[in-house]
Amino acid sequence: MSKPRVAFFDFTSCEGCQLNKLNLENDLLSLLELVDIVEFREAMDDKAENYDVAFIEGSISTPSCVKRIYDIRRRAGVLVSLGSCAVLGGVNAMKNLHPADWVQEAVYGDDKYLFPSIPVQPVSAYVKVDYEIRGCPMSTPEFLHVLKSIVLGRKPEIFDHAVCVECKLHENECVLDKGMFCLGPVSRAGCEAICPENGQYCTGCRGLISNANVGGAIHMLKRHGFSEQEAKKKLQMYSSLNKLINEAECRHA
Amino acid sequence: MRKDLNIDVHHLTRVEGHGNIVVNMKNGVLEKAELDIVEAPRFFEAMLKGRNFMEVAIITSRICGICSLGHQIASLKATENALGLEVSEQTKILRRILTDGATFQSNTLHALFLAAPDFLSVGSVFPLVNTHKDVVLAALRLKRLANDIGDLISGRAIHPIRCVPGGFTKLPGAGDLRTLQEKLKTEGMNDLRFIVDVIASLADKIPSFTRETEYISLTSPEEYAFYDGVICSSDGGTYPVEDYLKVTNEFVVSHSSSKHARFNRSSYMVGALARYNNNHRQLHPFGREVEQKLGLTAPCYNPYMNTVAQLVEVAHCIENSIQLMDRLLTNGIKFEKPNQTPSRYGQGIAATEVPRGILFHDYTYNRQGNIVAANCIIPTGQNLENIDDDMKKLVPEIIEESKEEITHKLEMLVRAYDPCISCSVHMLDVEFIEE
Amino acid sequence: MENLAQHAEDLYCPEIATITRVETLTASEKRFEITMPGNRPLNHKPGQFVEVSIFGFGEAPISICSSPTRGPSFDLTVRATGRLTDKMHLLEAGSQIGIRGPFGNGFDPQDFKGRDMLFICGGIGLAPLKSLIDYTLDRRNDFGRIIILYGTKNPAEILFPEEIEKWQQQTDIEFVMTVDQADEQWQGHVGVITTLIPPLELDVKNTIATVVGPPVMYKFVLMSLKGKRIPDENIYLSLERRMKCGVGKCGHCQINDTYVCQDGPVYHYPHVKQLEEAV
Amino acid sequence: MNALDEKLNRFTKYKISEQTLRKFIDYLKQQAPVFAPHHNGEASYSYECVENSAEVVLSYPRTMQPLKKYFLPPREVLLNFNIKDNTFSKPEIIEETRIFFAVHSYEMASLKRLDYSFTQGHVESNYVSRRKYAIFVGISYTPDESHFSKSVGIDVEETEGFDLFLLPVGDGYFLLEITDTGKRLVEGFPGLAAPDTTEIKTEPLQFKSKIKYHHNRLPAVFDHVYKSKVWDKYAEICVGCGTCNLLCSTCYCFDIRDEVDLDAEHGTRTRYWDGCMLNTFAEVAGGENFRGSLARRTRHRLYRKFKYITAKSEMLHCVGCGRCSHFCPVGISMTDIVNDLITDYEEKQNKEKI
Repeated sequence: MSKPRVAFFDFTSCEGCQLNKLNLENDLLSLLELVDIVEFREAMDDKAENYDVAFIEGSISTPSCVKRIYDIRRRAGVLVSLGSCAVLGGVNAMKNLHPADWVQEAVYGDDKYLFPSIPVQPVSAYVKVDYEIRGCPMSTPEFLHVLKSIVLGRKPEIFDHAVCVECKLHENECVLDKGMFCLGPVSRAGCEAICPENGQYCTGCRGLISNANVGGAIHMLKRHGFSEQEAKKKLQMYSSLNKLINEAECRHA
Repeated sequence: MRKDLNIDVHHLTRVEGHGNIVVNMKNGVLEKAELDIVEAPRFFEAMLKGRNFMEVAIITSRICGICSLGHQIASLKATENALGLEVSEQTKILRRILTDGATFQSNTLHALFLAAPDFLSVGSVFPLVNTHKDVVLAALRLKRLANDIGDLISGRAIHPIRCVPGGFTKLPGAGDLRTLQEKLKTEGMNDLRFIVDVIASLADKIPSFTRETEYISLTSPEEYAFYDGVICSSDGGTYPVEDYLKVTNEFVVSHSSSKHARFNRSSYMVGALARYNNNHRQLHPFGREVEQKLGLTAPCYNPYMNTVAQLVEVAHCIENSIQLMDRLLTNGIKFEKPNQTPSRYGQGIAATEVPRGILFHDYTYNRQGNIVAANCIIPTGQNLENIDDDMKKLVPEIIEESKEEITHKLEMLVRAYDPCISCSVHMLDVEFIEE
Repeated sequence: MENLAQHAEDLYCPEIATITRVETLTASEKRFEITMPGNRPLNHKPGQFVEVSIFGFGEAPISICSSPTRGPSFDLTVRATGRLTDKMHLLEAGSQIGIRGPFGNGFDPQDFKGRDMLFICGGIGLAPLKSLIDYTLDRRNDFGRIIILYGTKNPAEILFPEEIEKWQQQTDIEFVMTVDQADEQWQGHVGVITTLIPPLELDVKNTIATVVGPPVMYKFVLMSLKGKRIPDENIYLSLERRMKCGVGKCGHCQINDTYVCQDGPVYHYPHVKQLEEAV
Repeated sequence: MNALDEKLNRFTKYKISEQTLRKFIDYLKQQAPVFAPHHNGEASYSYECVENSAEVVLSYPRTMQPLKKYFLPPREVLLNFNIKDNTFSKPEIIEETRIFFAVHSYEMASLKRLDYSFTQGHVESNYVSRRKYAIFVGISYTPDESHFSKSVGIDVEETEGFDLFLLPVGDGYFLLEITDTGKRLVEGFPGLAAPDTTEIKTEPLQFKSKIKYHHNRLPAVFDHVYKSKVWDKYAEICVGCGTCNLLCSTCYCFDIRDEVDLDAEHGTRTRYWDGCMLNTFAEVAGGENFRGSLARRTRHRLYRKFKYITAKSEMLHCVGCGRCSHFCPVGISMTDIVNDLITDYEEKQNKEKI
């Protein structure tokens, strides 16, 4: 089997996911044995015509982003969206919660027309996405898992259970019990519960588990002393495009 | 003599974020020489609106993956100032070590992985794996070691987890800290010495261009300032951090989705070279050693030398973090509950030196502890006007060279600033109308 | 614990067997002939399954589709639908593959001696039933009538065309086929499988009905059989669940109080009739 | 004297101060690795290998993960394999003596349930190898609001399964010899005085029964509540996080996954704890999910505890440790569900009478 040609592209994002790849110091050489990196703007000059695998970081937020993502999809065999911005819209998408004009004006004042911006969308809103790697930033073990799976020609396992599962496997003290906020019970795992593991609360950077009981989650947070408004706001940090959250109502006092 | 020149580098590589270099000369008149920032604006103000002080650093860290730690530290300091949250000596030491680690990491990444390929005439670090394997391996070890500092103290080098208002949610174990310190002393210092020797042998690849400009950084009587200090200008004078707006004077230009800045002159420079020019007397011995080996002398007006100044800082930061770890280990690491009970509400301003230069965060909180106003001025934004000015001086000086050579030198110039473009478009400068 | 320890098994270690023949059946199904190490027989019962594994691709339970009366190798019919089965479709004869089993509760053909056999197979459900069909054909004199009803979505999905042609020619087998959607060449019956049941003339007391097909099929077939007045105790089903371990530990295949990998996949209908999660 | 006291008084026992008890832990450490409860965070406990006997917590409500983590690890490599040459090896499980110290009675009872689950039908060598030489030192405890083991028939002072047992008395403990193994352990320890002959009198009714019915009646209740509306009531607030499954001391479901190294040649087949409350647990090929709703999943979980395996093993598979309730982020209590079911059952019975 010849080495797959792999490319990385960045859209609207902090580029932390890309940096995470450059932080694979111990595995970088093995990785280069496994694949040919043919395009990676943050780290190299080369450009390629086509790629077996394209990894996309960032969300789509300008007209030029839209053109570029269509173009990449055309050239790519497998397309993988990488990180919360690409998969969910991520923190960028909180912009959509406010009137577009207000946002533009708030930053650029009278010069707002110089920099066109459209509502933030995940990559999948425009093109077919084969696999998704969530997280803010993406976790490198999961990235390697997906890459290895693609090299082997198998579907990667993508988890659809709550962060609580991994948190309990690590036997971390429950942050809710410590009086902190937490979205772990309804947020998707795959991160090895890294935030609770470090004493911090889960911010839900991987979005919600499918079939999530959002009303139940709000009820849960109220039980732990947080207001419904606060619960919703925190649920929206990464998942502001999730209709379940925006339409959720907690039916329990 | 060349009369016309058109250069358009679309999406400059090996920098963080999207920028284009556009140069336009017609009939011997330089019409345009500028760095266009085409990165999509991200509107962090929309994200911060109404957010609680406990969340603010989590969000602002997402401004930039490269400088996420710097943003967190600046953000936490601003929040603590606004809410009157005192932090312990231990927290300050830990944050200083993190700042050293972040500078070590980011400067290493830039100097050895993004800029160094220029000195060896290759397009990326990847071909060097075959031609200069030992150097690449040493560079990788160094970068890993730098990330180990972030991983150990903040839980994760990118978008740190443990740093919260008032302190840390979890502390490193003394054993782990000792192991890391030992590694810095041996492997870290050895690898850096080895690499510095290699870089020294390539010194002639650095273009000899100079343009004196204004250099702005933090300064402190106690140390080579990163974590704390007052604003210092090479044109003279120091200013309290609270007066940052008088220094930065931001303005919008049409070719950049990031705002530009200027102070005493048409532009100023921030970052490793600015810090070095202002604070070089406070370098630790290991920093001095590298400074001498690489032939850097203050004041230095060659922006290409920013990369060299970064390596000097790597040495300084390694030594500084070793010393700070000593202090921690001598005092003993004690668990402290983060102080998160505000004693007041209002405005808080903070500045921190991050790898690319001085960073300002400025928040105002209401009595619920929610953000009502936020401003954030990023180093790359402050450098943009200076880059344009450099290009305007450089292009006529090298106009007789081939177009490829000119393009290459311009790319190297921009890269030398280690611009962090996605950062630069995430400015915050807004007052929210309270609902 | 000490005396139990004597019976402890390394339950999760496969045997490395060899694929000795690969036959493409449809666009998504292939038949694999598997030979165990030393060419030993698998010693399975019709209706049992094995856990097939390919290192790096995991394991999956797959029904054995050949009769123990033929062998020593055995056949697996595999639809490419997942991580393991997709990979398996890329393997050629001579490739190695991990096998654990046989597992589960199969059919006991002895119990059906002298009875009329009615096989109702939907789609890939023909594969597990084929092990019993072949068994009854190899012991033809032990059984009464053999009636096979076979339905697929469309003619392109018909499995085992060679066998089917033989069955159609054999006078001692009543074989009827239907497709949900015909194509231009199709001249046979069109309609869902349940449409084949009402016209049958059966000695209902003496008929054993065995049903295997996709989950949606069971409810309707069982209703039709009831309409035919076939007693519940004459009906057998084979259920499909995600059996990860195959040995009654992992819990994935549990339906109410029964483990499909232990008590099934072949069930006597009265056993599962009351189980809401079964069909 | 009640039956329990009578039983306890038959064992040889020693009076031991807390200080000597910690020396006893040090002594045990010389014989074999000792595992005992430790602080893990602000108000959380976990079993850990004892490094310093002073850090062992003797009085604790419950650890987060149950003792099962030592017999069925949260993640366990089943096989190491090589993709290229199709070979594999099973990691060796060292069959060694391990001493589990300061274990509560419900925990011991849960192991009895796990013993059943891993040895009925096929006997699993991985489990048996870890379990075979385990030694247990029990300790009694003061129940908190989530404990309900008494309601499922397990006394705080239940000694079954233990080799030694500790009963707090005054400022120290009674150390009871339960088995010959326990006796042998005590014999070598120089810190003990002669056996103590004081009569043990346990305080009766340390905690009220929290389930309305005697545990013997519970399977019968479950015969009638399959279609109860109680399931929907709890499904509305349950968020399906799976905590109750993962921390349950008798749950043992698992998932198996293959993971490959970066060389694309070596890899491992690993099993992980899994749980029937998780959305994808009962999914089959083609995406059909036989327990797609939280109500059905909650019902399945409780039926597994009170009916399905119970019918075969003749033991309730809930031991009343209270982990599912205590750690539930939503605050769903197992006893509340069971009591609601009993109410439902009673209403149904009454209707039938009328």
